[in-house]
Amino acid sequence: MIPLSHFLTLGAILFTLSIAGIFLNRKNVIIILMCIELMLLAVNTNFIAFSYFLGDTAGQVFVFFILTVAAAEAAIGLAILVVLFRTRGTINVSDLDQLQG
Amino acid sequence: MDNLQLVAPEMFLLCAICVVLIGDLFVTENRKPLAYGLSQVALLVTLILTWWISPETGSVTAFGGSFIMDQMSVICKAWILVVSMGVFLYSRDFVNSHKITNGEYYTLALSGVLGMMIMVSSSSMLTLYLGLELLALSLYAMVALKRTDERSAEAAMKYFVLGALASGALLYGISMIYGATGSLHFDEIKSSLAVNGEGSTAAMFGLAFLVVGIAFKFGAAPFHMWVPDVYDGAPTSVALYISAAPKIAAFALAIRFLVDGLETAHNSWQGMLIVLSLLSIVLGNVIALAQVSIKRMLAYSTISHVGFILLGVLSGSSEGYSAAMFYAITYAFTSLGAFGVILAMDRQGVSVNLLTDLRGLFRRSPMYAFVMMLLLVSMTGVPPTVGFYAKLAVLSAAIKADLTWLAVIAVVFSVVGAFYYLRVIKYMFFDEPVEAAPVNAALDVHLGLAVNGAAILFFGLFPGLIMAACAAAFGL
Amino acid sequence: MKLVYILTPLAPLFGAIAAGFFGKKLGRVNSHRVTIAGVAIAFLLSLVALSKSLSGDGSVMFNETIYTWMVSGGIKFEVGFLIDRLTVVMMTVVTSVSLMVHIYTIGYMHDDPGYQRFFSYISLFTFAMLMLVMANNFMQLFFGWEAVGLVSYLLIGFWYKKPTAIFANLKAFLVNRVGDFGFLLGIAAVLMYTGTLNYSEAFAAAPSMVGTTIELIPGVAWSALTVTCICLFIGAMGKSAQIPLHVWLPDSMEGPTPISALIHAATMVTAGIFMVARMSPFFELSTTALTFVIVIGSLTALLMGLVGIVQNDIKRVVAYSTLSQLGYMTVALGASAYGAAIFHLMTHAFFKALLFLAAGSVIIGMHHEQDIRKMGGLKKYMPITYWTSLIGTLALIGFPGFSGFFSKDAIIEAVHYSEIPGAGFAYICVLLGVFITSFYSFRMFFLVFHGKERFDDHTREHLHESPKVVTWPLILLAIPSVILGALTIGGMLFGGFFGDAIQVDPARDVLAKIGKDYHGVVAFVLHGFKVPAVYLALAGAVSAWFIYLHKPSIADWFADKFSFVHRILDNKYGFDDFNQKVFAGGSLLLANKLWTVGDVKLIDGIMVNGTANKVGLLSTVVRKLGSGYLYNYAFAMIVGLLAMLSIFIFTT
Amino acid sequence: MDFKLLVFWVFSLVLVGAAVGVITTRNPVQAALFLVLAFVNSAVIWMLMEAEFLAITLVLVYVGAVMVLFLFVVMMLDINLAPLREGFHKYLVVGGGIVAAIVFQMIFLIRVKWTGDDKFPQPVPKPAEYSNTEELGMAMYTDYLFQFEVAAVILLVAIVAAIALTMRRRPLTKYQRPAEQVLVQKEDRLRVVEVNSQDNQDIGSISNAATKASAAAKANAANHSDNGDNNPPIDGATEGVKP
Amino acid sequence: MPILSLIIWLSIFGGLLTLFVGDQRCRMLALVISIIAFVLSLALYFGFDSSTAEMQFVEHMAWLPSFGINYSLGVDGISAPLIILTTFINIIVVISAWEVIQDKPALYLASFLIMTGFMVGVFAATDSILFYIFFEATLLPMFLIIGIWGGPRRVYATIKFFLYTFLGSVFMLVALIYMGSKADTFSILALHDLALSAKAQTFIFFAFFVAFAVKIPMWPVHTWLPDAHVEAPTAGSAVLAAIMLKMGGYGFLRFSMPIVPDASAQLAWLVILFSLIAVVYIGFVALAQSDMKKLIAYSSISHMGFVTLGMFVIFGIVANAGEGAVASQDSHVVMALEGAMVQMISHGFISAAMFLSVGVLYDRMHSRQIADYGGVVNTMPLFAAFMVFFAMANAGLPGTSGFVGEFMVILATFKANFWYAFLAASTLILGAAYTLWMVKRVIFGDVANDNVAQLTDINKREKIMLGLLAAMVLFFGLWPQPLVDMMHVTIENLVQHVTTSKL
Repeated sequence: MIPLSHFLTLGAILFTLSIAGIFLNRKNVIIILMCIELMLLAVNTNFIAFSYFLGDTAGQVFVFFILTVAAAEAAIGLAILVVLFRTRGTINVSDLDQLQG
Repeated sequence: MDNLQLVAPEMFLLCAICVVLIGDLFVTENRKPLAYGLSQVALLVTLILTWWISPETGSVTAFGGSFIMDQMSVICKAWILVVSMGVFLYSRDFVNSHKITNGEYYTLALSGVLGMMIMVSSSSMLTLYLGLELLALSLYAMVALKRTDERSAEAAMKYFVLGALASGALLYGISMIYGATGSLHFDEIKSSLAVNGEGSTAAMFGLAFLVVGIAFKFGAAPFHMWVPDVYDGAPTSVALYISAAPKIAAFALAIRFLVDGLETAHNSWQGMLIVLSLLSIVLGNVIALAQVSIKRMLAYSTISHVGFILLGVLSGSSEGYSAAMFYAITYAFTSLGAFGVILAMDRQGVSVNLLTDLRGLFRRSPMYAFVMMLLLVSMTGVPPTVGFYAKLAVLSAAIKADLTWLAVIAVVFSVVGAFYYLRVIKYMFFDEPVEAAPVNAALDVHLGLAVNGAAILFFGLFPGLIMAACAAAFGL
Repeated sequence: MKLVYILTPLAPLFGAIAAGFFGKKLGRVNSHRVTIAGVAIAFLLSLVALSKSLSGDGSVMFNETIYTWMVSGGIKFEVGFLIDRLTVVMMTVVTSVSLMVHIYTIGYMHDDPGYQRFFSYISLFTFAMLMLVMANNFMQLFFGWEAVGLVSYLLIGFWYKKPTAIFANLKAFLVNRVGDFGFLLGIAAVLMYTGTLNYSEAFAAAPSMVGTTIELIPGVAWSALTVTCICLFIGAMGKSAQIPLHVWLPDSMEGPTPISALIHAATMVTAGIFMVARMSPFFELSTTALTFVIVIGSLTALLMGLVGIVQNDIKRVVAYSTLSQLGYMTVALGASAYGAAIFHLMTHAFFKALLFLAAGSVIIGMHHEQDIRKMGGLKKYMPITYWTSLIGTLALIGFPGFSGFFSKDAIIEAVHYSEIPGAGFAYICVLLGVFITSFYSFRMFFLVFHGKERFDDHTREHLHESPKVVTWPLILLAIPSVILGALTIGGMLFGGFFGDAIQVDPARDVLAKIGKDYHGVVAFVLHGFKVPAVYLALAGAVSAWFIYLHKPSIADWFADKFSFVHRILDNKYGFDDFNQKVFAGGSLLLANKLWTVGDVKLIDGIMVNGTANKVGLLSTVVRKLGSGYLYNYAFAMIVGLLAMLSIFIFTT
Repeated sequence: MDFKLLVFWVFSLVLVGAAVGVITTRNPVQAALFLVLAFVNSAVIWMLMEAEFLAITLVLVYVGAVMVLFLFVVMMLDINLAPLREGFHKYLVVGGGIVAAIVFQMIFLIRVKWTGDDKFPQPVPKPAEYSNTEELGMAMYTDYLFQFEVAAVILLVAIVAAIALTMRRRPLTKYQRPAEQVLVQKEDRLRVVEVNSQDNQDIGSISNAATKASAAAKANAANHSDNGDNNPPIDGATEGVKP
Repeated sequence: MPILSLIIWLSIFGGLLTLFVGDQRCRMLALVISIIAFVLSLALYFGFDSSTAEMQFVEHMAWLPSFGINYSLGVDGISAPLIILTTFINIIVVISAWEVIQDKPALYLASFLIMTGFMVGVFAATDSILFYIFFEATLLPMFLIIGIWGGPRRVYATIKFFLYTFLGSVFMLVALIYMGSKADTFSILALHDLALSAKAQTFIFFAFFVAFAVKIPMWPVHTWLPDAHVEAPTAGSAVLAAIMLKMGGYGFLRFSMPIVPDASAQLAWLVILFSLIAVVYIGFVALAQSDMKKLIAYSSISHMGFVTLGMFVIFGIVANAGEGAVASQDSHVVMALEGAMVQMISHGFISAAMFLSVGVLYDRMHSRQIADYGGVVNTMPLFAAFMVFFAMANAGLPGTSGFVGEFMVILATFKANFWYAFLAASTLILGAAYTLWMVKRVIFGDVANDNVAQLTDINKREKIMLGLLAAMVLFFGLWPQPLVDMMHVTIENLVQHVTTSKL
């Protein structure tokens, strides 16, 4: 049998990897967006694991909504990315330093 | 009460959003103000509805306990709506003159308001999360709404990435708490934690992530990095929007999670909030000193004020919560006015970016200078403005919680803060203007700012009016 | 009688107010009329008080509170009068001299634009001085004390355009303030140990202070009485110009001559003497304090006389003579011969006023030339001045029979008899002082009135005797200068005249010892020839004649041979230079350093602006945290998250 | 070893590997593909937890829609690949350290501090007729009705935002104006012209007028397309004059 | 009749009204309002019952019930004289601005009127938070006054002024809240009876100390004052010196000493040390000044040193009184406190007068440098008379009010320690030195330059202004009894409080 902590550990590792991705990546904003998706995936895994072990649907429902929101988020994120690319001609993370201090 | 009846304000607002969205498509260019008018009417009606259906006392829940209507939510909603009306009023001319797509601006702004209303009224983590995301997504889009401006796009991108990171953390926390308590509803979480001490470790584990999410929403250090960049990069009208009502929503977010849900874990989150509060007050005030851009200055000032709000929350007493609420409400109002003045000045194609752009405002338009001064003085926390009572209340709560040392540090850095507020007053009053033309805002903006300034003073003389409501919200 | 006492000081005050505030409206003549009337009334009333006092038994005639200034913490601060023999003598001296000076002023200040102002000031001075001498408590004493200082300040600087005058008045005020500083502490001590400011109550409580000690330096116990008395005496040193606080008096000669006569010779400077006499119940209880007094007094008497020899300004010579005479009085006080001190004070007031006014008369005649080297042979031009000056000079040197003789001899005898430590030294000093006094007095007298005429022809043409309004006061003052001593010595010194006003420890009541041998005026004069003083005085006069009239080259020879001594004397022992450099200069230097280093650099520079700058610097550094890079922001958030987790882990 | 556990290990290892791939690869297309791999793997893991509906949704929605969207954008933006910046490795050490610390703390908390496994016994197997989809559907449209609505609003906002941000009217594009087309009257389109057939010159003038009218209409259209929001005069949409 | 409220709100609303009537009519209106306020405050004197230490003219109204903050006013023997002083000085201020201020006179006068209201509030408040509110609120008008109408370095000065005093007062706020939470009330009188541990007392003492020491100001936190004074317009300096500094002294009497008596006793040496440094050190610093206003500013600090000295020296006196002595019956204790109070009132008149005198010169020559003057008496004899008179008062000459307080304090101090008195009495020399030296250089001497030669003597307005002040200086110099009578019982009661240990 798979204990709950396995799933949680998996979620934790995924989560950490995704945040590592966010700040290790210096080149491409789009990969950062992917990392965010990955992070949500980790959270979803957590939820489903709890839902499964608790025998409670609420967790799965939550995941459903997270998926919805994630889709919306991806849409807006990409839209912003497009705007950014149009105005700046780059989506290099290191180039986003006009605003500082 | 009927489920639907309870969410009537939200439903109405949703319908109004659709009306504004669609209506805007079908009106001709010279009747664009329609969107503005509709939005204002929508907010007003929502406000009336909110009062209409608010329960006399206690709380009423709906939708299986995931939606709650209590004193706190009513007050917060009312203020969110009032502040948003002000936001629309002040930003109208800016939106028009800066060619920001009109209908979308109001649609998104109203959606944000809807998100905030859902946030303050939620009694389950799911509702809260959805409300939060609704607000956040609207804000991301609004920041980028001035599409030709690269600063705006950059700010939006930063805001988006960091916001997503924060909401990811928040979600992770929610998942742990859900796992530990088996419920998404705050009241059940609370009772579960009270009964079952064993599960609390996981809940606390989740708490750390939760606090990250809350702190980000507030803009508390070290999760504050987005604040100055977004204030700076976003169109001023959007910065105004972000700086005002969402603070109230963030407060509600904190209260819902930390108090409604995890009050038994007060000892655990108090330590975290102390760190946040301290860092916010120190960093906010210190960095604001070095700012030359007025929006960035206000951003850092906001961060420091968030520290004070957290100071009230972390006291862990009803007094503290009501104090924090008072602080959040009045701060939203103050910030509204401050940006309002900047927006009013912005109109003649002269953008107001630097602090020095305010030079000689007193000689140009004394009324604006005075209003701005009152607002800044209120932010400084000098009586007889309302800002003083806000500080008094949170300090009082902190001291009662035996955190006198924290209060002392807070006030010392508020003195540091006084410097940069004074510097603005200095520019306005003691320096000669570069151009002599008076600020020429529309009559209603003029009036609104006057009322805004007067209210700062009025509530400075009679703070009891709001304070009593805030106290009542927490059963005091 | 209460009304009389109240009116006595108020009459001059009224005059002062009238002339001061309404002088323009009143005009010159009316101004001097009203002030002179005020002083005349005061004089007459003083005489009334004097006569009543003389007819009494010498006990206190009046000791009442006129009005309560303030009551604080049960301590009464009042204005009240204590009228006894000591007071009436002082009142009479003050008002009479003042009256003379008022009259004299009409002539002396005739053309001065500040005519009314001047009258107002001197009337005000009379008021202040009367308040001082009539006081029955320390508060009022201090009030009068400071008030005469103020008027002195105003009068020395009367010619405010003259840089030397406004320098002198500031100096006078400040040096006086140094004295007042001690005086105030003395009063504070009295209040602390006796709990009252009223004379009679304080005096009554004085004996209980014996044995009380105060530790000024931890571990060293001082007698409270000694400290009190020395503090009080420091006040007297300031007012009565004792070494080292004498420096203001010569400079004060920058004021108009009537002022020099009234304030800086006859009355104000004697306030210190009066005060110590008044405080005799305290001083008598502290031998240390008396020793201090006598040493200071004898030093003043000798050293200041010596300086008088080398002065060439006519008024300065008189001024140094005054200093020297004040030294005599102080010596008398130190020897517990308070009566003698007051007696000398009285006689001195008249003959010194006379000398000053005579000097003023000369100055008028010489058209404000004050250098005696540029005079000579004035005898034939100004006979009245000449004769009155001679009387004054003889009185000053203590020529037998003149008033000065009696008082000075009494002091010398008193010192001779005194057994208090320092009396021996004092005796030598006062004896030497007699010779010196005589020497410089006649030096001046001869240089001014005899010998060659050293002035130019223009001066000679206008040289004539002064108007009546000047000469009459001279004559009027000359009379008491001659006879006053003889008339009053018996009564004042040996008849228990002062009654309770002056309390002397019987063990050292030197006057009583002299009194045993006193057998009338004539006997006293004859007795005078048995002691060295008279011969010393004559010797001084003869040497002055020899050196300055007979063989003037000797003076130059002396100046050459003893140039070192001459220079010391010329520099007045360097007191002025020392004060100017060390106190004035040092203070300014210290002030500048405290300001530029302490305030500007340390407090403002480092503490205040330094902190502000540090915060600003911190700000510019910390703001770099907002690098603008997304990954840095995210990184900060992660660190924050780590912190939150750590807090959680380490607190549970 | 339990089969399920084996499946878990295999898929989760691939999942972690894919995740590492996402964050380390320089090529966004590769990253997207790694992400797809991760999604698919986690769908399997979700299956292990009997969340069939969500697993399917994940594949359909994410892999099918969202990731395609990502790829679209990647392609559209035509981003050139740049080498990793200098100092990346230095940063990696610090960043890696922090990340390691967090992972360590999280796992420590989950596995050591919070021994919640006994608190969560293995769930009882569901009956055969159990439908995960049905149960979710039931919950969704009853208990979570309100949240469902909110989610709808979120999607609306996303749509509005995405359009508002990205849609741009190119200056030379011509648009139809349905409202105006509908509102067109006969008089707008048709002009009856008196024609004098005998006069050649008249004919010439008519044809002249017709060409002028059509030229004007074209100019109008061009003008209007400059600024699509302009409200053109009604007759601007005429198609010309019929002779 | 709620006289206190009337004075406060009449001034504040009067100020607002002044702002709105415009620059033409504002002067007359301001004058009328200030006179009415003064007349009202006279009622405090005539209706005052000096036989009781109770608060009088009490007003009480719940204001912020959730915090236990009340709008409660009242006066006793300590505050009533200060209120009257405030309203009096306000009249002088209005007169002084009459034709001098041409730039936005309405705002100028309004600021002063509003500030007067606040300052009266400070002295009248019997609720500590209300006190704090008024205390802080006064900063703002002053900030504007210095900033808008001030001299060339006004920005530096006014920000320094604001931050300095703000920094001081925030600590007090924390202390007040702390005590409020302990006592469940913010009533000052209730705080007097609040039991506090030694440690808490020490902390509270320092919190208060910082606030009031900055305000008074004491060495070494005094440097804002010279800057503020120099840059402020004449009336601003006058009010600053005459009233605002008194808030610090009042605070010590009202808060520090009775609320934390044990800590005060324990740390009295510190305050005394600072006070003596103020007297001596600042006296010297004043000597070095070349700017008249700066000189007077330093002189103010030095004089205020007497106030704090008089207050805290009582602990030394009590210690010296020995076992079994009843402090409240010790004449020196009472005298020291009364001396401090009298010194405050008197300094109010004298410093205002000095600043206004300098202002009179400044209005004519636009210079405050001593070196630019000389021989003013030749062209302005009447003014010179006033100036010399005020200078003498500043130097503490008997017969002027300046003497009374210093005299009392020095007399009382002697009982605590000879050297305290010794150093304190040195002001006799230093005070005279810097004041009269300035007078010598400015007033006396021959006409220094053409500018001085063209000076015109003071006009009727200035005569009235200086004359009023001179009259007050003289009055309290010749008859301080009414003043002392008014405060006597209150002071005795205070002594009782201060000398009763709370431990």
